[in-house]
Amino acid sequence: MINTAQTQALMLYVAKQVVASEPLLTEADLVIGDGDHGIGMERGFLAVIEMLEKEQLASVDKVFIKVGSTMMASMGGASGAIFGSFFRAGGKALKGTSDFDAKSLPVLIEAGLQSVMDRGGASPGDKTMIDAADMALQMSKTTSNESLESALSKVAEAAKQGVEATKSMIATTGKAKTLGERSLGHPDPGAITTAIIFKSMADFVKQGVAV
Amino acid sequence: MINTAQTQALMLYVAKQVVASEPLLTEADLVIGDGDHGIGMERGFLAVIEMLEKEQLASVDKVFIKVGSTMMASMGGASGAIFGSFFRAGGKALKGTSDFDAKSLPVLIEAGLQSVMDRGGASPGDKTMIDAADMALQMSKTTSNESLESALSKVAEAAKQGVEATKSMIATTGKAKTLGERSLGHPDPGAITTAIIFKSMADFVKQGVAV
Amino acid sequence: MRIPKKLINDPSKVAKEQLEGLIAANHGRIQAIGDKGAVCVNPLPSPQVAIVTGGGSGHEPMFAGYLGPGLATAAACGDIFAAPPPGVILDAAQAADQGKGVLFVYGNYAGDNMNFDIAAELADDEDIETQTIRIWDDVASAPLSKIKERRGVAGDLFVLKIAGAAAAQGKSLGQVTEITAHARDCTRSVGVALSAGSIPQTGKYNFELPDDELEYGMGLHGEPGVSREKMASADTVVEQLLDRIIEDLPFVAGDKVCLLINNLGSSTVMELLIANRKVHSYLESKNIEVHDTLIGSYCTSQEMAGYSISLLKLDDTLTPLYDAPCHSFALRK
Amino acid sequence: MRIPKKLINDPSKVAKEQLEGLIAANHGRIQAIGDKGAVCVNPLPSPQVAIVTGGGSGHEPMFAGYLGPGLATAAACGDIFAAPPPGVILDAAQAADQGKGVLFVYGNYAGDNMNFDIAAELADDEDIETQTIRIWDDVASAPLSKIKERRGVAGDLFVLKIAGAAAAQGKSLGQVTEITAHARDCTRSVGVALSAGSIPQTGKYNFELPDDELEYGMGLHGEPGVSREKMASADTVVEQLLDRIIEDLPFVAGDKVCLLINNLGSSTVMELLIANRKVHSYLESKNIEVHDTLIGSYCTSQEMAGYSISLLKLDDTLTPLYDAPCHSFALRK
Ligand SMILES: Nc1ncnc2c1ncn2[C@@H]1O[C@H](COP(=O)(O)OP(=O)(O)O)[C@@H](O)[C@H]1O
Ligand SMILES: Nc1ncnc2c1ncn2[C@@H]1O[C@H](COP(=O)(O)OP(=O)(O)O)[C@@H](O)[C@H]1O
Ligand SMILES: [Mg+2]
Ligand SMILES: [Mg+2]
Ligand SMILES: [Mg+2]
Ligand SMILES: [Mg+2]
Repeated sequence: MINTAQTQALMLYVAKQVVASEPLLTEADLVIGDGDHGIGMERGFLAVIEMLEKEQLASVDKVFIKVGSTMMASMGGASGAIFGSFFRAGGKALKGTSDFDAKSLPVLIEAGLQSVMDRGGASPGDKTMIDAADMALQMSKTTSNESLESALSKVAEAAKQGVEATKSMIATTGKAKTLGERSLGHPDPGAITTAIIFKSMADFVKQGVAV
Repeated sequence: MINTAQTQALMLYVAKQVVASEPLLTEADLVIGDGDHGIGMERGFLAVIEMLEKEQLASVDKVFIKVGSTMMASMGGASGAIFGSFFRAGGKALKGTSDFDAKSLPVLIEAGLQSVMDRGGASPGDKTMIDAADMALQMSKTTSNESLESALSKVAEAAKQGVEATKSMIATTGKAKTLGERSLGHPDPGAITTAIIFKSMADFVKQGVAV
Repeated sequence: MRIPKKLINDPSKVAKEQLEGLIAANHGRIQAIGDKGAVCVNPLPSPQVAIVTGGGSGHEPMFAGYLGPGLATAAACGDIFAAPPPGVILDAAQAADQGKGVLFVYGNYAGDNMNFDIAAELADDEDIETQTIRIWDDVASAPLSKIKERRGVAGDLFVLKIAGAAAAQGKSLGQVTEITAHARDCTRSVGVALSAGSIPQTGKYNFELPDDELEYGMGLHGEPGVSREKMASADTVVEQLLDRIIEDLPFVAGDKVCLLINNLGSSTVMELLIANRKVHSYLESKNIEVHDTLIGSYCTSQEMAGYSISLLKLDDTLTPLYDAPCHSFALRK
Repeated sequence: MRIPKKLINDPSKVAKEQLEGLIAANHGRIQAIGDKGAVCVNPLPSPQVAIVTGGGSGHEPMFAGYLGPGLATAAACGDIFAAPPPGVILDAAQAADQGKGVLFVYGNYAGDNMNFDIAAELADDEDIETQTIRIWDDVASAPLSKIKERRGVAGDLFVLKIAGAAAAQGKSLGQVTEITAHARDCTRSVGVALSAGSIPQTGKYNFELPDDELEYGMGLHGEPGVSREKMASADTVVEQLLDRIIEDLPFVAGDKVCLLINNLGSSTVMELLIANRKVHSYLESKNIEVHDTLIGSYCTSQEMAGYSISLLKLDDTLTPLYDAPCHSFALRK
């Protein structure tokens, strides 16, 4: 369990990790998209870093909402709308929360995911970030009684499996759509980002920066 | 000494040799010009071949005049005007000639060269075809009492030396002009063509196709 | 391996700087709204429905190059190949709205759709009425049965031209929307690429094509097309492209069309003209009349080599709208 | 090593086929005169001095793209990078002449000069009066003291625009010649290249530039420029180009100019716009007013990457002529 300030620190750490992953995400989007996913995530999370370093947010939900709206305002692209919606909607579902724990996880992810599906019309199996987020969601539901550290490490692992799963999917949405069968074998860039987000959360908590 | 029909055959042979030299002339113009000299000469002499294979010209002067006007009408570029003028004016100076011999040579070249200099305003030393033609002219004056075969082989050699001489000149006209000192070391494309023309004449006569 | 070579300043600022350059080129006829990529004509025309377009940058002169009388009213420009964020779209809509409503006209991409939809919700909060027309002219990007999954490419220009002309005539939002949808439904495009474009920030080509191959149906962001084939003659390639377009609508004998041969980036004007020669003879052989011909860089994909061909089928509604005058940086009639 | 990649048919027919494509794009407003490269507006305008231009092909849309009311009357198009033969120029002059005389306006190259001069002699035989204005706007190609040795590049467009407008006003051949000479004397250009163009028939690049170098002052046919330097930022490059132009005329505080940023071939529109941003701020800092801005592929060198900047200094004579309407494939006002 972490408090609001720690949650804010957690998201700052996540943001920095995603920014550091820009080259890897760019590579992935060059293969099956238009090559800008890494740059978009970098742009969005740089704005998030600036925001988080300046403001002091009042509650856990506000942290996630503000992360989401900052991304939505700064990123553009499919991922700006997708990840922005994810964090905004996920945050709203945690309304009034001042402690972030394993129980918060499925609430955050479920609401975020629903919002992504409502916004973009895609479902699990369409080779998007949804596939990573959905695996993370399923896992988070079974780990909601564990410690945050344990839950996050399992959720991160599940998200990573979601990335793996996208390799054997044929894209039906986004810029990879027209690849058809040629998208087979390649992971979805947005799914990779999703896995990095959960992995960074897990690492942050595990490194005991705050537990 | 060759007659009109043989002169026509000679120019047909010359035309084919220049056409075959296109790659070499292109290379030379790529180095210090805009790369089109070979193509232009090919275009011009292909038109000459077509003309010479169709028509039967009445006198030696008409052969050269018609070669010149065909080149002038079909080639364009600096070399269309230059080589067109050269043969037209050279031919006109041989008015009424029905035998082409070593005496005709300086007459042809001198009038041709004068016309080129009048038209383009360049002089010997400016790194153009003039340098090859001028060396050829000087030699032709000293060989005008020899056999056509002997005269042409010396004139061809002189033209080749003219090409060599252009290597140590700095271009002051045409597309190579702006190269300045960078044109040093490279031969002038039009001079190469001029040398090929005289070399082909010499070969034609030597091979005894007609002497 | 060759690396992209461009004259730019900070790679992360190219979208912003090109927009500043475009604004300067308009000599006061368009102005920035905020500093995030929204731009609007200046002054606004006499009250009419606002045509708001936009999308990722990197396709210059699309989209902001088409602002002006008889064309679009405002544009929202994202980063290179990235749809603009909702706030930027809202900026554009608010600047352009004259109380007659706003028509969003843009290419059909997941990113654009989502961001414009969010913007429409934000606009609704501000009591701005909006309608949306997504353009899906690229026949290579999905079968006809899934036309709503197709991408928007250079045909955007035809649709914007009609939308802008209809709005300038003072028609209502409903009418402009209907006419614009009709123009969209009468537009088909397809492209061929010889080599890739690159995003300045990545400094990498978006794909690699062997020296002796080309790709039919390549998307505007380097999305793969329908087939890679050996290089062929211009006439052969044009024929293949037109075959695809013609059968799709279909365009038939007696039709009258507007033609756009669009440079995807670094093809020579010579190649575009050689293509045009074949397009005209092909269409003539099908008894299809070409009413107007546009050739040039109208909707690019950075330095991608290749071109797309777009046809707009005219009818009594569309012809006078197409012929109506317009004035913008990249299109004047 | 990379090899040039183009969509063409027979490499030896590109000049002919591009011209056919251009004629088709003009929808009857220009017509071929013979089949060797001459082309003339159709119908001729009310009797006026004929403006006849031309030069080598491969620079599309220069020259034949600028035929129409208020611009050139006819053009003679040679093979790629080769001046047209005299007979073709004569064809163009004969088609365009309305008994008011013909003004030849073209770029100052040995090949063009000689072929146009021969054509002038042939025209004289046909009792067609001609005058000649050679354009030498490229400041990089010779020092100011030898201005008549400079090459003509994209600034040709400004000179043609003024010539065409003066002719359309019904001025005499003498007057049109004088005004055109004045426009030429008020025009300066310079370019920068990042990579080479190629002639289809050779299938080779005209020069090679290392990945990290650019060349200032590169000519329209790949003639070498004044210096090869390391790649630099767009702003630095634009500043260097403008420094050269400005000091040459010179352009000074209080001047009013027209600006052309011309794509030499395969630069992105984005790069041209980024250059424009800097050009405007530079000129503003010198207190030079930009009256109009043209940006795009106006005078190309096949797929050469890079651009040239041209300035035309306006005065009371030139401003109304520049602002006069014109209609052609590649320039409309
Ligand atoms: N409809 C959608 N639903 C969920 N995620 C999507 C959708 N469309 C795209 N994405 C995600 O967005 C990622 C691409 O993001 P980005 O490169 O920023 O977008 P763009 O396609 O606009 O370039 C994809 O890898 C995918 O995970
Ligand atoms: N003023 C001139 N006088 C004589 N020869 C010239 C002149 N200008 C150019 N040339 C010749 O023309 C040759 C170039 O021909 P070509 O490549 O066809 O012309 P262009 O420069 O028009 O491309 C040069 O190598 C030179 O020999
Ligand atoms: Mg992407
Ligand atoms: Mg040459
Ligand atoms: Mg994108
Ligand atoms: Mg040439």
